[in-house]
Amino acid sequence: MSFIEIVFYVFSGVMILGALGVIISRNPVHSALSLVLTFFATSGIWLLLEAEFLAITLVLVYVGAVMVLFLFVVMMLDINVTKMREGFMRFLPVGVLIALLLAVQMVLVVGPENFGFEVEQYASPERHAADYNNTEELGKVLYTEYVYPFEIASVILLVAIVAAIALTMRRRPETKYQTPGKQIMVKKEDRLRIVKMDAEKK
Amino acid sequence: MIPLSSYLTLGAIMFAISIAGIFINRKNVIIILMCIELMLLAVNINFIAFSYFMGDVAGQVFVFFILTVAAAEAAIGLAILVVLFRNRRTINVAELDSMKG
Amino acid sequence: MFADWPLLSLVVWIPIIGGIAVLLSGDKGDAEGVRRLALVFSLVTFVLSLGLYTGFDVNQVEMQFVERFEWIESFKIYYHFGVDGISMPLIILTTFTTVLVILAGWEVIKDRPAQYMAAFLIMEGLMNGVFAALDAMFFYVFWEAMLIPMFIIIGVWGGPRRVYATIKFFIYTFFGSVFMLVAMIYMFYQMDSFAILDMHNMKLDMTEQTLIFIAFLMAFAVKVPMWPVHTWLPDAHVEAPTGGSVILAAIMLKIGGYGFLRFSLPITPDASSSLDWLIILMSLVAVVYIGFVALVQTDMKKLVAYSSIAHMGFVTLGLFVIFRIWDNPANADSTGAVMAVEGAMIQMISHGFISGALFLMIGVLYDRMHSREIKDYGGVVNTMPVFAAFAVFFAMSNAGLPGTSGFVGEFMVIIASFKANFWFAFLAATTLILGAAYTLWMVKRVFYGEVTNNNVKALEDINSRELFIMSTLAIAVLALGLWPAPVVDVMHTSVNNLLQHVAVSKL
Amino acid sequence: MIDSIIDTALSIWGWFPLWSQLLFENLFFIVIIMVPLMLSVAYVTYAERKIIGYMQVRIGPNRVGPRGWLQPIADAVKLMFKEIIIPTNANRFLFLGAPILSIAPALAAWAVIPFNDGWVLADVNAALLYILALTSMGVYGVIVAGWASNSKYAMMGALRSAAQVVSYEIAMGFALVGVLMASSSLNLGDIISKQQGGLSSWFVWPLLPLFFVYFISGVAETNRAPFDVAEGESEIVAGFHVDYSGMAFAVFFLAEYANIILIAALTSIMFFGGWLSPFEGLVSADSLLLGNGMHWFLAKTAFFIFMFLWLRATFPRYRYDQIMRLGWKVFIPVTIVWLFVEAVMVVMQVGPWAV
Amino acid sequence: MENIYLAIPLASLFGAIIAGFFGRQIGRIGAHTVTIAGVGVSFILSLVALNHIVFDGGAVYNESVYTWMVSDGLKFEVGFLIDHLTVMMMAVVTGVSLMVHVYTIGYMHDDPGYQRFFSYISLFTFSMLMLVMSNNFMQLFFGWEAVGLVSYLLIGFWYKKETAIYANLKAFLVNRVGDFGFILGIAAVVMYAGSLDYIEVFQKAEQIAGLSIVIIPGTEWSLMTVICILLFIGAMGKSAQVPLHVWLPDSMEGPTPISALIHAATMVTAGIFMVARMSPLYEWSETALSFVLVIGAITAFFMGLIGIVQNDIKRVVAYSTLSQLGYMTVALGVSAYSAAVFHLMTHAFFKALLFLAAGSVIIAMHHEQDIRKMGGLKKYMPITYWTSLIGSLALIGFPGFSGFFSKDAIIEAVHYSQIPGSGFAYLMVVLGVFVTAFYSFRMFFLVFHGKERMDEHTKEHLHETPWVVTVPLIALAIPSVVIGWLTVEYMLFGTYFADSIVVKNIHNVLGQISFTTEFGFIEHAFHGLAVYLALAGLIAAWYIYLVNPKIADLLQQKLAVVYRLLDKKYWVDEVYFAVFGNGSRKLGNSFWRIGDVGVIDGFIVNGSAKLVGWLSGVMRHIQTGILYHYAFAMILGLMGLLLFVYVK
Amino acid sequence: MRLLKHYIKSFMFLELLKGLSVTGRYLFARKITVQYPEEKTPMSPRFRGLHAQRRYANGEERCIACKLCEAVCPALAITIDVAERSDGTRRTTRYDIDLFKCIYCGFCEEACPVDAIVETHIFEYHFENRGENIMTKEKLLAVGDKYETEIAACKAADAKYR
Repeated sequence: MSFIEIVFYVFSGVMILGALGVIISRNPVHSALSLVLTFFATSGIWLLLEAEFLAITLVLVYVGAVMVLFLFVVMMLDINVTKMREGFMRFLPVGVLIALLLAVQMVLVVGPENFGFEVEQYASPERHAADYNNTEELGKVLYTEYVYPFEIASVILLVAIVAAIALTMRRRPETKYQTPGKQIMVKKEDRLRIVKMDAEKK
Repeated sequence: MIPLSSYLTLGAIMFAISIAGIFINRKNVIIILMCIELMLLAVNINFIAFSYFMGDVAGQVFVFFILTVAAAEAAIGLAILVVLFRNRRTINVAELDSMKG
Repeated sequence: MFADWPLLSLVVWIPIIGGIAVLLSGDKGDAEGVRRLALVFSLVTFVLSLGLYTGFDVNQVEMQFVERFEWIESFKIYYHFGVDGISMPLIILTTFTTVLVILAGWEVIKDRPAQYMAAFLIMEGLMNGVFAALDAMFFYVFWEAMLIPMFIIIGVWGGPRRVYATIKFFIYTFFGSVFMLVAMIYMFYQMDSFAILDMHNMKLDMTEQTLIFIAFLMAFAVKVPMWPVHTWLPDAHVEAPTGGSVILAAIMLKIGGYGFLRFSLPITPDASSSLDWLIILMSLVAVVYIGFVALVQTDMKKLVAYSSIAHMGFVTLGLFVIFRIWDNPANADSTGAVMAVEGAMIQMISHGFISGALFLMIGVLYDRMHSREIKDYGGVVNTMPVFAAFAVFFAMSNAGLPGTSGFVGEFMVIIASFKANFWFAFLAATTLILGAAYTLWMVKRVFYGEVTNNNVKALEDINSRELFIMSTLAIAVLALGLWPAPVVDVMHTSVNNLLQHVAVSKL
Repeated sequence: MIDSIIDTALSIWGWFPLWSQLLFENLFFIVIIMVPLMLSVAYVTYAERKIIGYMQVRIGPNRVGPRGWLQPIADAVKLMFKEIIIPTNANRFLFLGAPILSIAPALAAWAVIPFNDGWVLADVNAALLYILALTSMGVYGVIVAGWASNSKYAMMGALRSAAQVVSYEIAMGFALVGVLMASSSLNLGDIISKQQGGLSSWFVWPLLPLFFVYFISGVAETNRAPFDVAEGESEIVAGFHVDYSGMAFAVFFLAEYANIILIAALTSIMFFGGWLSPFEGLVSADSLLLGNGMHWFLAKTAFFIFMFLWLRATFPRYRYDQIMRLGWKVFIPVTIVWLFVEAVMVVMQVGPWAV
Repeated sequence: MENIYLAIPLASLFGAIIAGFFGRQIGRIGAHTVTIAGVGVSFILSLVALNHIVFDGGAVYNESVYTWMVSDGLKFEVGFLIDHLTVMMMAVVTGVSLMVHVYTIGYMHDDPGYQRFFSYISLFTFSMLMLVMSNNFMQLFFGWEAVGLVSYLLIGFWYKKETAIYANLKAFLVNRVGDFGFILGIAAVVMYAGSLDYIEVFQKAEQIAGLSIVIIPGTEWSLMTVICILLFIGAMGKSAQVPLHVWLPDSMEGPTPISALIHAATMVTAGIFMVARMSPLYEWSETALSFVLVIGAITAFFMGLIGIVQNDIKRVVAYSTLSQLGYMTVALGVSAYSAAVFHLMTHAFFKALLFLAAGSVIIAMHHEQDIRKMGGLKKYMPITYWTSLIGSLALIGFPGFSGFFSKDAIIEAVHYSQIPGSGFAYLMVVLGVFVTAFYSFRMFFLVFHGKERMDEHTKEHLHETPWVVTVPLIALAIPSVVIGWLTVEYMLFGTYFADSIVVKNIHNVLGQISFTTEFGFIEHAFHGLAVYLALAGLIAAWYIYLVNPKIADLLQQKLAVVYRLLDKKYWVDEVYFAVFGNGSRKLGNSFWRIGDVGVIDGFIVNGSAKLVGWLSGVMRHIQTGILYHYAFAMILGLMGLLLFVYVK
Repeated sequence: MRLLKHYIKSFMFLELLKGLSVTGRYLFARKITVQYPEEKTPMSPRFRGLHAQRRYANGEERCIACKLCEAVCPALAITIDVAERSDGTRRTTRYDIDLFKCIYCGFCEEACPVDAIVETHIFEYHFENRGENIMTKEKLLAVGDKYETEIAACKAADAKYR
């Protein structure tokens, strides 16, 4: 068993454990953290596959941003955990059965033989030289061949930003807000009115 | 070395787990969202594995896009969830049935 | 003077531009200025549209004032305008009516006058576009766009149930026109052109014709409206503001009749011929059935709305009775078809004046009393003698009194339908009785008698603006009734041409 | 004699399998980096107290050891011996895991920091990304700590802090994109080598706005004053670590200071040429003091650490909404604008990017 | 001459327009001056025309004034056909109209709608002239409807009176029923003759007579019969023949001058005129003539009977008018068109006279119309008394008076007629003579003789009416006496109508009358039954109402059933109201409530909305809204797909 | 223009730099820290530290149990019980000051008609057991006895200002 294999199996194990943790842990926070763990492990697997850029991006985007968001939401929402767990045990056997069935089916179907190339041929592609820069390669493809999809993806993200903000932003009418800019800009005339009055006559 | 099928099997297992997750955590939208992320991850593993074994970087490009879309999806999904919770004080799927007659 | 100008484009776009200008000038400031602006635009359009009449060559068979530019090249959709003797009078009717409607809304509309005026101006342009368009898609665009201002007019300035009415109006009309669109697109794929005149000449087998005919029927029957699909009209009328009712009755209904003439008859002559029983049946039902329904209405606007339906029954009857006229063995010289169609045309124009006038009158009353219920009135003649005189006059023209325009079309259609079948004429002629009954009964209950309540006692007679509107319409009604020849003459060539075309089977 | 000892050692070394050799090697280097780092952290706390004291016309710690030199040691000893109190309803596992989550990325990031030409633990191509990824990890410690404490103050502090960190990460990332564009490499060593040519070649000049953004974001990222609302005493006592004590607290403390040093080091690497001498070109690169060398890197880093302290001594704390506003509405636009300007310059071949 | 012909109607129209639009400006005097001037001009010019055609032997004028429109080869024109029939009608119309104008000055003296009234009657004169002068069916129809309009306006002149506005609506609607037939008749004419012009149509009459028409499948009707009956339905409406007579008595709600002018002298006779004008068509259809005859006979007798029990002075005269119109119709039915027209003319004068006299009485009685509250007016209003007597005598056909000639001619014509139904008709008209005399003099005696039953206040103010009232009375009384003398021979038996009325030889009943001179007539009368019946009626009335008034009450009690039948006018109004009025309202309501609101809106429109709602309800059950159901479905699908791929 | 100036100012960080320069300057300023245990700052005669009760020179306690101090104490820290002594004089049997309550305002000192209760210069005191925060009469008198000379000196120094 080579070092690489050890790494692979360790990461795979962590990954599967993490995934299981996601789905069976009692507490959504634990689920989220398990998911983080899974992402880390996945990132490791991807590094094995020489996809450094994506591996790091996975950590950066998912672990650094998306999962934080998840945790935020999980923590902020006052969720009744026990209620959420109702039926868990009842559906567990069915779920496991289905998962197993599906996994078996997929393993059967997704085996590399089914893709028209021999196992031997693709078993171990050449590892790239040390000066191979995955980021650069990806970038070259991304900004030439896939430049329009890339732009579309950016637009999707923009839309997602706008949508998320639009969905969650609310101004509570009962809350009073300050507008410091206006406070600073206020002038004497805005607040004070000098009224000239005649002296009162007896 | 590790053959392609190992990666694919890993992906399949992950996928199955996430489907089981959706199935047994049927009430908690957040977990369901997480399971969807997991599913996408499983798919991504396959993509990258194929990309590596076929020596074609396009697979990674796809993963890139999937990540983008998944991030967007998560952001919007969670935003919806927050709004939902704000309005209904619950995220229990079983109770979110106001669209049902 | 205008002969060389692109008159059709002008009468379509000037009001639309004017509408936008009015809209931009806004509701914040000077309402009077806004009204004046709207009036100026409508008057300019009216004057320009008169140029269509003066420049019209009555002997020319082809379309006149044709303008044709590429619009959407990939679908061969053209910016294609042109008029013949069928559409030209309707355009003038539109421009004329809009002037009056704008005048009618002068003081009455206090809520957002600019938007109100703009809606009418824009609608005027769109309706002119409908009448002038010679490209089916172009036509369709105007056709549908027209709904929007109307929708807004009823929905914003309408009565208490306006939402129901607008939705009903919209769904009804939209439901119909979708089928028309399908038919147009089908024909486009058959012959690769959207030009209406090309459609007239395309070969279609019987099944195609029948389906296309039914599709067009759905659109136009709703618009006219014919009997079973008429129920949107009373609701829309009742809820619409006065101007909306006027435009609706005076012009929009005519678009259905125009559609039959421009599309159904020439494109699907054989289907029209084989399905004419349906239309005739529906028309006669409209005349008789709706006549009775109108009799029992308690709401003046509803009554007039139902009377519109009955009168439009004459239009459809006149348009589709032609096949029976040709086929009637007893009708030895086979004439009468032209008279039927021309009668229908005249009926459309006349109905434009009369129903417009009636709705305006109800508007005048409504402005003062804020009620349309007949029972709230009584003895109005005591306080509004001049107005009552006009009321009786227009009521009489609605009842088809000779000497008014209401008579001409009815007379021609009855005579022509007699040539087809005695019973057609018999049922059609019942309108003489029913029309008089419902109209005059209303007049009796509203205008005659002692003053019934203090509201009526407090009424003031019409002011000079209203007098102007009324007398303009009265003159128009009288002129058309006493000498219809100028209007009929412009139609002859086109109608003859159309009927020659219709008479030839496409099979 | 010495040779034989070395030979023996090497032969013994050779008996180990390759992977364990690698492991040991790496572990050795890690220790080499970690120990001074930990010491630095300890003495940064000392420096902080001292410098702030000076700026407040005091003299700071001066009792433990001469002039208080042993103060950090004393503190460490004290903290080590303090009881770690775990609140009854806290989530024990996460409560204890949180400090580790906090410090791990702070330390792990050092793996790619080049101290001198080639003196780097892992010469990763995507080092910049790696740095970004790891800095973004730091927030987990905060969130988990806040949540696991099962306390309102901690939770509020954690949410604030996390939101702040996440927000500023974006500005920071954008600032780094500027650097990336300037150097057209993600490798930190390459970035430094691109800045060769003396003071005037440093990226700080063309990227001045980005530098400011990066540095201030760094301050915010580490929850340091004036952005330390997470532990705003007057509002929420001490933020996310209000329930921590003893060594658990100490680890948070360590993480914070490790992060400070990391940010300072990165700033010096990315904008100030790392180990490069400012006098490059003026004097020979080989000259001991004025030539390139780790001492420049350390000096620059020290300066930025000092900047941190200086800022803390100078500025009052921001209000929370102002912080967020600054991050989202000022820094991100500024970076985007500057990136745009930079992109134009790159395309037009203007400035230092003329390839 | 053309300008004169054109000026005749336009002069009246001019007056009407001036008085109508500028009534307020020109004031009362201005209004009546201008309208009287207009009608006067019309009258004088009519006389000129009469002179021109009748005495100077001028050519028949048949020209169109302008082409209204041309459609499908059919010319719609406005034009004049001026022949003997027309000029006579013109003269009568303008003459009576002039009298009524003058009379109105007195009658409407205090009315606020003074100018309006003058405008209306001038307009009426114009319309009536358009009707009679027309040379085509369309213009005929125009005039036909226009007089109907003015009639409508004038019946409802006092628009505050509920009965008046009820009456005018009724009048218009009943007339419309007639017009309904009329317009169908015109349509038939157009279809088969291909023209609207009288002369052209008449030329084709023979050709048309040979055709038949299928109206109800399986039955074939003579086309001419259909046309003629349809046209006659129009005449029935306008001339108030039996089923459509109900409007005329009610029309007495209008001011008396118009009762005289429109509802006695001119407009109601339009139907008679029309049939006479259409004689070339009617001659071709015996069935139609028979129909006309029977209708006329029924009207003549039964409407007269009602007159006996009426107490309203105007209503008595109105029923007498109905009855007399029946006589005219009978004359038409037996092809004695000239007799009908002749009676029309004489009737116009004496009936107008009677109405105006009644009006005079009404003025004097301060608008009290109940004859039971009158009596003994003879000494207060001598002129009215004597003119009324003349009118009444003319009406009952007292030998020598104008009515005598015309009525007797009709009776004789019926007597000689071979048209089916003429026997019945003869009975009716002869009995009618008695009835006529009875009710006429019942009224006459009750009003002018006997006890003075009015209250004291009225009595104190009783006096003869002013000259504007009495002058027309006298002016009408003169022709009532003499016109028969002057014209009977020429009009009935001479060639007067030769150019306008066509009578087939077999129908020519007048030709069979052997006595053709005035004196011959009178002499012959005493050989016949009619005169004696008339006298009997007169005497019976004298006896019952003047000598022994108790008999009246006694008869009323003894013949309670008959009295009630007559008093209720055979319940025709009630039946009509129930069947047509309420019936159509109920029908309309059910159409509306069930058809429109129920079926179309409720079932189709809202029903389809409900259907959509129901369908969505069904779909909604499938769409549980629960995420894991969808997820489960997706999983199952995925498994299925995988299985499929694997197996494949 | 104002706006432009404002923007230039804020983009140049002028205010921030000004602030930094202040702190930077003070970094090098002479430190004024007093090395406390070794160095002490001078104290006012009016310094209000730990309480004490004084005696007359004849050894008789000054306090006459008038209770004015108890009344005036804003923190209600003083509790006094009174009894007549055998010689008929009025004296306290209990005079407790709760140092946890006391705010060292010095009102008791001002209120005292006989200068019995005073506040000394002692400020470095501590408690080792629960209950030591209550200064009983005995403790107070003991403090007074111990520092009588110092107290008297302070009183004398301050006397001319009163």
